[in-house]
Amino acid sequence: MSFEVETEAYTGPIGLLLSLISLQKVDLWQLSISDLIDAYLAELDRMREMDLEIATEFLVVASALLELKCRRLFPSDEEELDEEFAFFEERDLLLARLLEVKAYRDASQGLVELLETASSSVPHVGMLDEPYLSMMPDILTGITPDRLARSLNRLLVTDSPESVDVSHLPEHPVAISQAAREVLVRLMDIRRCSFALLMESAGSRFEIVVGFLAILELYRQSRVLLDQENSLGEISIQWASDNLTPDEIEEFLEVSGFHLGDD
Amino acid sequence: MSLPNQPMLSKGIEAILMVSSEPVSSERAAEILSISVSEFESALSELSDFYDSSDRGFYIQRVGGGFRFAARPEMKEILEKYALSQNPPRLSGAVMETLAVIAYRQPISRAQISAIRGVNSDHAVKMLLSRGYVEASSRDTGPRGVRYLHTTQLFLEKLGLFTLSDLPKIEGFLPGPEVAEALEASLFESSH
Amino acid sequence: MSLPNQPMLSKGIEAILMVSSEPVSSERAAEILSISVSEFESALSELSDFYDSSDRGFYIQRVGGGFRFAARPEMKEILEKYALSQNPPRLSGAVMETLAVIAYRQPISRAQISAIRGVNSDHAVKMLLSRGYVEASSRDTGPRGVRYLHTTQLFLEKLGLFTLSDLPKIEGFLPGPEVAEALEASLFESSH
Repeated sequence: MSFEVETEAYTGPIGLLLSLISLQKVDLWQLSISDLIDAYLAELDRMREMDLEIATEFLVVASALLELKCRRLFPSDEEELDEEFAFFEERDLLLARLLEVKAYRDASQGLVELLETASSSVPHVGMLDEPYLSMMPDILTGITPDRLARSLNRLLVTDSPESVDVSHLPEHPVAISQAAREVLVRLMDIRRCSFALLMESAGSRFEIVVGFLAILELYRQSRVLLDQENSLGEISIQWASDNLTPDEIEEFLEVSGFHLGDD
Repeated sequence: MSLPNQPMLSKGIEAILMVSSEPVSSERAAEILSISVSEFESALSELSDFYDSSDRGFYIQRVGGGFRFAARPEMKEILEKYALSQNPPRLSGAVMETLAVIAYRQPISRAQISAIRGVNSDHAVKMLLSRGYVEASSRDTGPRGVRYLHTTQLFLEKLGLFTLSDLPKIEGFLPGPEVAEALEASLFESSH
Repeated sequence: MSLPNQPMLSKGIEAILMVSSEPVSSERAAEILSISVSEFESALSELSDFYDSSDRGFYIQRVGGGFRFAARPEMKEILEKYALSQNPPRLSGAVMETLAVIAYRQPISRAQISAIRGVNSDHAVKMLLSRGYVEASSRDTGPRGVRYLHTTQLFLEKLGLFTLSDLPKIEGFLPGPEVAEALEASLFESSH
């Protein structure tokens, strides 16, 4: 059972992408991935059975779209490119990628046929008898117990612990100690401030998160008081330290271990 | 060294093929028989013709960079009765697709495979490794110690190929202009 | 049931002998070919005579209660050169994995090994038996007379181990005999 989408020109996994885009009249650039998932789930529901192959096809399509959307959302430095030109470039990239995936998929069918044809030919597996057998070089030469164990581990360990690739995450120079220092310096003057106001100058969500963590840490050390009237309401932050000079703040930060968060 | 006469030569070839557990290359066989590769190949092809014309139940199969004896495919029925049709479970579409990517793009890293297929392919790669169709070679090691995968001798044998260049050309699988145009048209429409 | 004509019969015998890894008994071969044992034996002896008279490099050897193809003893010189030209010694991944399964889960039957590995392991086992790294013990005999395999003293020596308990610990879970048998049963079902 396969998720066959029938269009006039094409049937198959890439047709899935196209039909989802065209049948729903979704503009590729306005496409909401959640709409795509809804459509997909509706299709699954219709089939009443989860099919791994179909799920895989869906993921291929969804990841291609996500990649495109990401490129759209985060233009490169050379974004002064003509809008239309950029569009053509993205469309061609998607096209090339879809064609490549389809080529490998069709080629795999060719490999299946080769396998099947070849399996009808049963090979003769000969073996030398003694005394010739013992003349052959020993096959365990260079095999260590560790290699043996590794071989078995490859067979048995289905979910080998893999490290999560975080290379796509931006490296931010924002450290909690730095944020805490800024919060303290500001509160020293104005004594009381809302979280929103404090984060006004934050350039990214990441900085806001760091700022929030810094305030939580300051609260834990009783340097500030926090107040929030209702859930999701405004958070108010109040200075709870005695007047400290910048030098004293520096010293406090040292003592409180904020410097450890640096780098 | 004198050249063995023809019957002696074919006897030698038969003895070698009979004791081999894997395909024997022309180079190795020629060396054992103390003849040149071309002499070996012509003797082998004569022997192969003899098996074909005398309608034997076996033949000389050219596979995996060498030669071996194999039962003729037309004897399938008898071999099935002999319970040799113990084919391993079929590989799923995802695994076969991964195998195709590796076969045509080797050497290639796991990450590159996943990038091409658009999905994590580690499970499929593991399956292929355990079947012995692909292996991670230490000689093909990329930056940061990334190990590259390539197909094995067993892969060639299982597919009945002599060398990798006998793989069907990938160009043959590239969708034709109609498909590309239809795709392009749909992409174009949907985005405008 | 009609008797296959003579050429067809010898073709069948050749195919069976060519793919057997063990000597084939007359009874088994006759059954596969749907003929009587005496019909099989007379066809076999005719075939055997043909190999002798046409001076082939192999012959039909009567051994261990059955028949098999073997290289002619007079090919001694070539077989020696073949044995010595085997280089580089390379333990295939399949054989290594099979050896590892036996080492860590002994005593274990062939079927259990195949079940754990997910692929038929008979050839790998045969290779290991022939090299003396594992052996089938008569003391470890399971239900239905299944013989269990275990590693030998030679295996320990080759790996530089004093006892089996010196093997490195493994991370994964190696299925016990019950699980391996259940796996085996399900594999068997799914292939029929």
